[in-house]
Amino acid sequence: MVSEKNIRVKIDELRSSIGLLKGVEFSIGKVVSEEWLEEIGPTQFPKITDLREWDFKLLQRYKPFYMPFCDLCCLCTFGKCDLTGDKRGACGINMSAQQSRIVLLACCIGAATHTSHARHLLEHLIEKYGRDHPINVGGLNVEVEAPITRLVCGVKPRTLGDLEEVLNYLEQEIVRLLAATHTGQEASNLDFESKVFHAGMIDHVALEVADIAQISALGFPKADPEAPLVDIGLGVVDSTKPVIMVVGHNVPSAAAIVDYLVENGLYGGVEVVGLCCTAHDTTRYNPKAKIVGPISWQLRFIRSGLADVIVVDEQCIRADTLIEAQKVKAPVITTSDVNCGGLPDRTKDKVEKIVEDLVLGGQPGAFILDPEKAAEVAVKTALLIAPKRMKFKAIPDVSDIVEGAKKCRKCDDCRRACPNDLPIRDALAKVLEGNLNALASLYEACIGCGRCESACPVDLPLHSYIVKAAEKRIKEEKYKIRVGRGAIQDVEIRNVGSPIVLGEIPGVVAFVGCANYPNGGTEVAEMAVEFAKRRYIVVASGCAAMSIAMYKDEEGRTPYEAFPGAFDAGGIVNVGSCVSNSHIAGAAIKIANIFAKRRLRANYEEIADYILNRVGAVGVAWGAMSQKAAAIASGFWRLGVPVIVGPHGLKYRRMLLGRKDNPEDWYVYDARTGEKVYVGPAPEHLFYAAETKEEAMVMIAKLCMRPNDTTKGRAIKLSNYIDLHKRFFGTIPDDIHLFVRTLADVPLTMREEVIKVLEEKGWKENVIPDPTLLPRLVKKKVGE
Amino acid sequence: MVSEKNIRVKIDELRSSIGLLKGVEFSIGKVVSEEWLEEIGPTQFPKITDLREWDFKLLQRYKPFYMPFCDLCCLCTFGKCDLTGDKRGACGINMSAQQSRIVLLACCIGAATHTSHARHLLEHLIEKYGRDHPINVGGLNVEVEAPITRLVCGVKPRTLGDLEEVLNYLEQEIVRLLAATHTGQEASNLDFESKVFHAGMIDHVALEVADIAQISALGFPKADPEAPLVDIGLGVVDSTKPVIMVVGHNVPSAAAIVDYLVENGLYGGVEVVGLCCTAHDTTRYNPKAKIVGPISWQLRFIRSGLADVIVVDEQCIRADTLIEAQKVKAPVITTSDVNCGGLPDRTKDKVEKIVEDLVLGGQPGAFILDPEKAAEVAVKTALLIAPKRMKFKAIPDVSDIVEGAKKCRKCDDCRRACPNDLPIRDALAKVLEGNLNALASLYEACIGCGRCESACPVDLPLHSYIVKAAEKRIKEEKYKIRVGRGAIQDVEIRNVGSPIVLGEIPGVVAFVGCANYPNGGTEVAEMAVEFAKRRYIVVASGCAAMSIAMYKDEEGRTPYEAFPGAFDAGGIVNVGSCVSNSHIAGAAIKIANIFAKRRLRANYEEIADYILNRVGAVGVAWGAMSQKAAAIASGFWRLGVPVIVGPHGLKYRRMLLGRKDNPEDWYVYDARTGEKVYVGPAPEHLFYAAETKEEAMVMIAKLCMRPNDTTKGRAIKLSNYIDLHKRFFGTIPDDIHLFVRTLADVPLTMREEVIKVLEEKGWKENVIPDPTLLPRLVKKKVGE
Amino acid sequence: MAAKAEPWQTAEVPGPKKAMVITNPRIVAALIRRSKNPVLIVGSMAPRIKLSGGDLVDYAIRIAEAAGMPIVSSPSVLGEFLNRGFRRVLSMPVVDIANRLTDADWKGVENKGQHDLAIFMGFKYHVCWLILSGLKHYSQNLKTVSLEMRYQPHALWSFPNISEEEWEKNLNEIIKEFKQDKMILNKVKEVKE
Amino acid sequence: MAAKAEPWQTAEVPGPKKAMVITNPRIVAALIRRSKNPVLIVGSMAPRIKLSGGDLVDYAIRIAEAAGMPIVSSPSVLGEFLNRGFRRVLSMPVVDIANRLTDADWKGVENKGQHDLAIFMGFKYHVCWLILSGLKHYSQNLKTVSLEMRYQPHALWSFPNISEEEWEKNLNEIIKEFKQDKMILNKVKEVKE
Ligand code: SF4
Ligand code: SF4
Ligand code: SF4
Ligand code: SF4
Ligand code: SF4
Ligand code: SF4
Ligand code: SF4
Ligand code: SF4
Repeated sequence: MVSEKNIRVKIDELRSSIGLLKGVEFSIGKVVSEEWLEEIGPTQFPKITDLREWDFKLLQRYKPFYMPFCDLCCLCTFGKCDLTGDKRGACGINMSAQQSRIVLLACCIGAATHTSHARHLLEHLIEKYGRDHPINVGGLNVEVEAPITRLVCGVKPRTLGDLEEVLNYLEQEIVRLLAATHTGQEASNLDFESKVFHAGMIDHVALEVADIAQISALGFPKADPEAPLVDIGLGVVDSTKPVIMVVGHNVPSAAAIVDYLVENGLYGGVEVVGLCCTAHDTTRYNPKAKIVGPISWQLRFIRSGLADVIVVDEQCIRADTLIEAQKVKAPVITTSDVNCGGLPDRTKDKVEKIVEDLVLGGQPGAFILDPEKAAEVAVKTALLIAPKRMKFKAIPDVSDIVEGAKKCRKCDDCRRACPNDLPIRDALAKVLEGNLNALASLYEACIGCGRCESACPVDLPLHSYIVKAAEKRIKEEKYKIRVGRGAIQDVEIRNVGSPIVLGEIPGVVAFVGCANYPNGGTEVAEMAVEFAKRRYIVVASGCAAMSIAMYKDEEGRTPYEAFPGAFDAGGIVNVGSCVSNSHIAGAAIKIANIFAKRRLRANYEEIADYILNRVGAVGVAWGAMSQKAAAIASGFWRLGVPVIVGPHGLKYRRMLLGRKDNPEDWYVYDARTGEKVYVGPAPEHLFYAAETKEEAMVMIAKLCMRPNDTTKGRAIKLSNYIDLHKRFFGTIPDDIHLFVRTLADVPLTMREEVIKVLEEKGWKENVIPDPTLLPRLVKKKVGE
Repeated sequence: MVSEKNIRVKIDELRSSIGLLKGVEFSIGKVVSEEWLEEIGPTQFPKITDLREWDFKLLQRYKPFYMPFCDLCCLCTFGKCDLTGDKRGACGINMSAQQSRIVLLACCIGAATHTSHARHLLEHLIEKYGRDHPINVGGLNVEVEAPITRLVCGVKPRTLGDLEEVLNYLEQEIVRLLAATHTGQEASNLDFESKVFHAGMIDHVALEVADIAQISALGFPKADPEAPLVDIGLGVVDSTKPVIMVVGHNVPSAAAIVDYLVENGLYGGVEVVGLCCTAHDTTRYNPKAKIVGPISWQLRFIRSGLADVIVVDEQCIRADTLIEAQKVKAPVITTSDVNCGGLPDRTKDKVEKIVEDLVLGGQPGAFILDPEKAAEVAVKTALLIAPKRMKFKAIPDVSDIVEGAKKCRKCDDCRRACPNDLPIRDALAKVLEGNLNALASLYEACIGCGRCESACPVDLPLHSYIVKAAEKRIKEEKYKIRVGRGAIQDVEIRNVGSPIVLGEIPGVVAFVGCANYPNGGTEVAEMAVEFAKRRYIVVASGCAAMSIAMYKDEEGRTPYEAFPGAFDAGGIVNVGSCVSNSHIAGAAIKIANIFAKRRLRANYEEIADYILNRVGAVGVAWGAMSQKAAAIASGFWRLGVPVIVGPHGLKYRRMLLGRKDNPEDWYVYDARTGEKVYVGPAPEHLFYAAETKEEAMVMIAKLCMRPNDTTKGRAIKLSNYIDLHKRFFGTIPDDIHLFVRTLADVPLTMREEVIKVLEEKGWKENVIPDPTLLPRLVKKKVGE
Repeated sequence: MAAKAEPWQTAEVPGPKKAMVITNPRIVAALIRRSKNPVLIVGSMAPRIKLSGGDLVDYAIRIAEAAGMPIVSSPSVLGEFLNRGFRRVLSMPVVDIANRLTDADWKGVENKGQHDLAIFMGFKYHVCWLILSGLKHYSQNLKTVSLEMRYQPHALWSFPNISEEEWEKNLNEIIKEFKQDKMILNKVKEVKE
Repeated sequence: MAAKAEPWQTAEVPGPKKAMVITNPRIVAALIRRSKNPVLIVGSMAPRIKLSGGDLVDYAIRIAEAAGMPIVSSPSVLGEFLNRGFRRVLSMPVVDIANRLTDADWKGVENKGQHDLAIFMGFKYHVCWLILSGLKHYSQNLKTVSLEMRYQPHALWSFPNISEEEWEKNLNEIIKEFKQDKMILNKVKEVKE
């Protein structure tokens, strides 16, 4: 209840030092919280332990399975400690607690990153647009403008200024959570996991704050299903112009570049291209900007030499940007205090002097904290340096590759360093046979990390070799992406609420997160297209939303061209950058609130219980790699939304797995009677890593089932599950008896084969309850 | 400038929604900041980069030397990445940046721990004593009540409520700093190091907030040089009584236990004994409480069975407390949301029911967030369970040890797991020869971590064997410690300011931090006594302050009995718990402010420059092990105070080392002339790990030298340095020519031998400047 | 041998407890023989790994049949087993089988109780690495064996990093061991009859 | 040998790059011979480690004298060297010498320029471990050799974990190697004269 308390501080000060301003108390209270008529729920500004009971309910069913990424703990100088098996560290900690502690640490880092991003963005926007600038994410179409904030904090922000108190709360909680990771604090792995959920919830609020602030102030598309299509791909850059590349997540400097170009009539003459989420947000700001691609494109794009100036803000920026940029003689401007890059602080220097130093003085870059100044420097530098650089590149010629291949020692160190175990040495051997195809074929699965190069004892620039080999293909990398639309409209929620909850829209599948894909981004696009065709609602954000764009159907259409942008069955909805993930969680919450009329305000448990039991939503983070992704995922878990990751996601070192073979885990209360009813393993897992795309797709279909499905809905979901299972695995699933409650659940077209399974398994009919895990929601107690 | 901004929030809200309250703006501003007349300095509520220039000055001279604790990075699922040598990770990071990032992460955890500790403590105290409760740390004796807060934040807190805004700022900065550790953020190791300094500075403010709040509200000794002496040691516990053991750092539950006992006339009948900082603070609250010892005593004390109930709060609590307590049938009460321990939340249950469950129901423990309730449960449980438990212990008999020794497989796994490489197997072999002495002799160097037991393939309780073997000695562990006095009085500062700055008091040596000692706590006591005898000012806190107590001179006096508690030459000053470390930094700051009349308010650089160049203070964290210790150390670094750690401190993975052989590193400005003047390597290092106590002591003496020393002062410091060097190393140091500026610096009694060295080294006379690293402090520019 | 028994992915350093190196394929046969309830766990890469005598699915079937043990296959490989006429197979995501293997009360793939030996093949390197890590730490009564071509340090037993040829030879030898067993058994039976 | 070349402190796992095992003391002699500017770095534990033929200070002196190289000693051991009449010694905290060894421009202990070989003995295990880690990562032109009794994985060359007897034998053999060198050299000189 931080906010309230902070307000009280002020009041007391007034009272004690001035005396006559007592009445202020009520007025202030009113501003922040009392103009909103909805009754306040039980968990406003929840502290770590306020939702512990809910967390423990989830953890009871979805038990953590730890796969330690290291046998050791090295967090303090008592260590390193060997925690193998049942050993304890010098502080007494065991392996489960340690692994969950590391997960918490990752989620704290993730939540801190989003929160401080929100804080800095908000500070900037308030400075520019004023504290009173209204929150507006969709005009009259979006009345519930901040579902997560309302749910968690119990406040309804009306202006940018209102968001500051929310951030105060988030910061306080993150600091407390981080404290729990200190040596000699939390002892129980389950309590660490509960804190992980808390961090995730905090993270979601931060995402929402950041995105609604920028949507409101910067004129981003406001819940627009028909947001424009923009260019994306390495091939879309017009290399005849000076090119400014913006990388990161925090849009102010990129927006300032666009503004400066527009104001000075330079817009047509300079290309602004983006990487990662800043790219999303730059196109949301101005759809003439172009997107190069997700994080994994950084190295190849810098080395392509196309960028004349590189402006980085924060998050997902390669730490060697400066080194790589120097190879192609492109100056780097750092603009954020979380990534100063060791560059001299030029914030207070004159623009002309900085430009001179960069263009003529050969200085590698500058750190400029002021977005407007950074923008001006970037543009002026780009204009002056472009003719000098002549797109100087660091990509080798084919003859270089051949020479390199001759030097190869066949040590396989490159492959052993490659996260995707790519057979680089073998491909190089083929080069000597005059064949570049093997090398080119690595391009799709190469995430552009550069570890192969670091490992190579003869220092071959192997990633560049791959890029060069795939050059033709790269030039064709021209696609369309729909600009991030932001929130989901209330009316869209109203329209799909019923079919989702009743199961007739088989599910909402959200493709989110980073580009650490095991076999390249195409897999994400293929999954998205498949589920859109099956009339699921497909939503996407961040790098995943970009990867979906980079795919063409037989007719040459990209998914965003082939499918509508509406939040409806068969739509593919790009919500926007990573912070726009909040609209995905927000949509789930709004279904409970707007469609089902559950009270939202500070009513977390009930809403999460609703979503877990009724909203068939699944998150898929196929290439999740960051601590932010970990935090986002845990926000979804607490809200009752399962998350599927790709095989690299195992490195998050723990899954939350249900046991469908333990019937006792799958009982809920029937809210009508208070009885405990078996509802089957729906959803079966809360956090699950799939080995393959096919495995993920079948699991997506399965995890969309929820206890509340109507028979019609369950039949549709089952038929998707069974159909995908048969298609990919060749058989009917052996667990369908767990999902058929009554015979009406059985898909008509599959009746015979399903009944056969049911008979084999000795299936018995079950009731379909009004499901809840919260005894307090039972309307009538058993025996009453 | 967070605070100001937050205040503005309120004002705008008032203005926008009510309209007529415009005048409030001034009144509010006045309350928090304008009643303090001192002119505001350049860095109020500094952001990460505001002191970057100062940091880079320090880092230029004291360059980081990294000793990676692991070749890998495993922070995200791109990894693990091999960063050996010049390899880069998948995110492009290199080893230096990675190591400094981990240091930053540790310092963020440390600062978060102190900040959230301060936050929770403050919330509790405000609830109990009111927001208007005045800050009072020493009455009229302490006018500068919050030197760090004034220096950093530029505010002067008058009441508990005033501290909340300060915490808001700290939380915001920590979240931002933590964000910088995310994959793909900061790229430069030097910028990471600057952020480490920032985290340290933030940490110091948090320490101060926590301690001045509790001193003010709980009636702790107020800067009292004659604070009472209390019992400390395993032998001081009266085992005939029910015993409640309190462990941790956050005193409210321990204080509530004392209150409950007093109010119910039970005080004489129940022993309250403390471990770690809660012990310090409990004795500050009520000097009848007793201290068992530092963190390393936890396992042995629990196993001794003396404690009937264990109440843990937060920080430095063994994660296996519950498991160990169950071995001796003692219930555990957890009282903090950062360490719930997986126990059922009984906060809302009735006291009697909880007690029943603990005493009769055999429940292992309870989580009770309300300190008063926890206190009542603890006392009632202790009274009821003590007769049942009959001090049931988990310490073996000698015959058990003999049996165990027979089972030993001589695999040496115990020794290989022991942080101090103790020869346990050899000692066990001696047991079979009927000799327990070898085992007993391990006691002193054993830090009680229990890793040997975890490692033993035949599960021998080796730590308990050691404790049993040393039983006789342990029973004699009865010492006296002076209760933590809190702040240093302004008048003490006034008295010693001149002799310190001029060098006549050769230095202030602070023994701080944890008990991860290489050869036992006696070394700390010996060092403290030596420097007190040499008329340095010795200060101490936390576990180190306890270790100093556990030592007796020939006459059987403990150091706190033998030396006065005044902040003066030859005093040994226990400031208190870990958060009381703020008074040590505060004293250095107050010397600059009160003695030298340097402006304090938001004037960080000037004060730090003053301390670095003039105040011969050195921190010694001989057993530092925690992330908190890392944060505390970095707070000292930014302030210009060097820190020495023991050999385990190398595991912090980087030192900040000066190069005395590079003369160009040791120039300062002469503030009188603006000329750059060579001043020698004073102080030589900023962060240094010593291999041995002797090495540390010589280095302490050396690091106390500062450029501003008068010739008389330098002569005194040199004579201590030379004397210690000769005593421990057998020779006169070979670098004294670097510290002799004029012949007047040469200690009279050592004239001959020193001159000989000077001649050998081709020494030349130097001037003694008015030293500063800040050009802006130069009164007259060269050539003016 | 020592240098070869390093993690294949350079950075996947496990910690102090590392797999013993299978210097002789007979070790594997012996482990299986001594096991009361072994299971062979086959990953999604199996059909994509082609050796001269068939792909890894073929080898898995041969080993399972020779040693008489059931297979748990990653879901996407199930069809391959069924298509080749192998029926003693249960499909389960690898995280699920691993999770169940840590539960002392689990009834096993054929309802005979918890397994005492789990043999892995056909996974992406890091997937197997992590799954075996989970089992190393959390199923202390389970023996784990990696039959992958690359050293899997978290297993109890693993081949070192070997060549494809060596690998195939080893797999064949394991199968041969059991065939000999069977021949001997049959002979024993013949004699007895 | 492999199993013995594990970190002595179980948890001090280094990472992918680990010291080569000195299987024969001659390797050390060869490294020293090939070095242009070697230095022997002796830690604070040296006087406390007693072998049958003297303590580790004695051995350090013998090795340094035999091989003709200077010693950098931890400050607290300086007196021991001087008392025993060894003068070619510089006292320096181990972090300082390590820090200097990473600076390509450093002039070395005897002003002959940066060293190309640093040999360590007489440290607490974890101290040597960390110092060698710093050097492994940051002085890539420096060869490091540990002569400790326990395997030091961050060195370039190290003994495995060996017994005290074996250790002493190895140290003696290194010394002998150089004595032979000297004898040969003397003979060569004699012949020449
Ligand atoms: S946890 Fe990570 S950094 Fe620590 S030892 Fe293991 S791999 Fe290395
Ligand atoms: S936090 Fe605990 S387990 Fe980790 S290194 Fe420190 S003492 Fe060991
Ligand atoms: S850059 Fe590509 S090929 Fe190289 S290691 Fe990374 S993913 Fe593998
Ligand atoms: S690391 Fe370099 S040398 Fe080794 S196989 Fe790969 S390309 Fe060839
Ligand atoms: S943070 Fe960077 S170095 Fe660390 S694991 Fe991730 S990609 Fe690798
Ligand atoms: S409990 Fe003592 S003897 Fe055992 S490992 Fe820890 S320090 Fe060593
Ligand atoms: S670990 Fe246990 S068995 Fe091994 S030497 Fe130590 S006491 Fe003996
Ligand atoms: S000094 Fe260190 S170990 Fe002791 S209580 Fe404080 S932080 Fe904990």
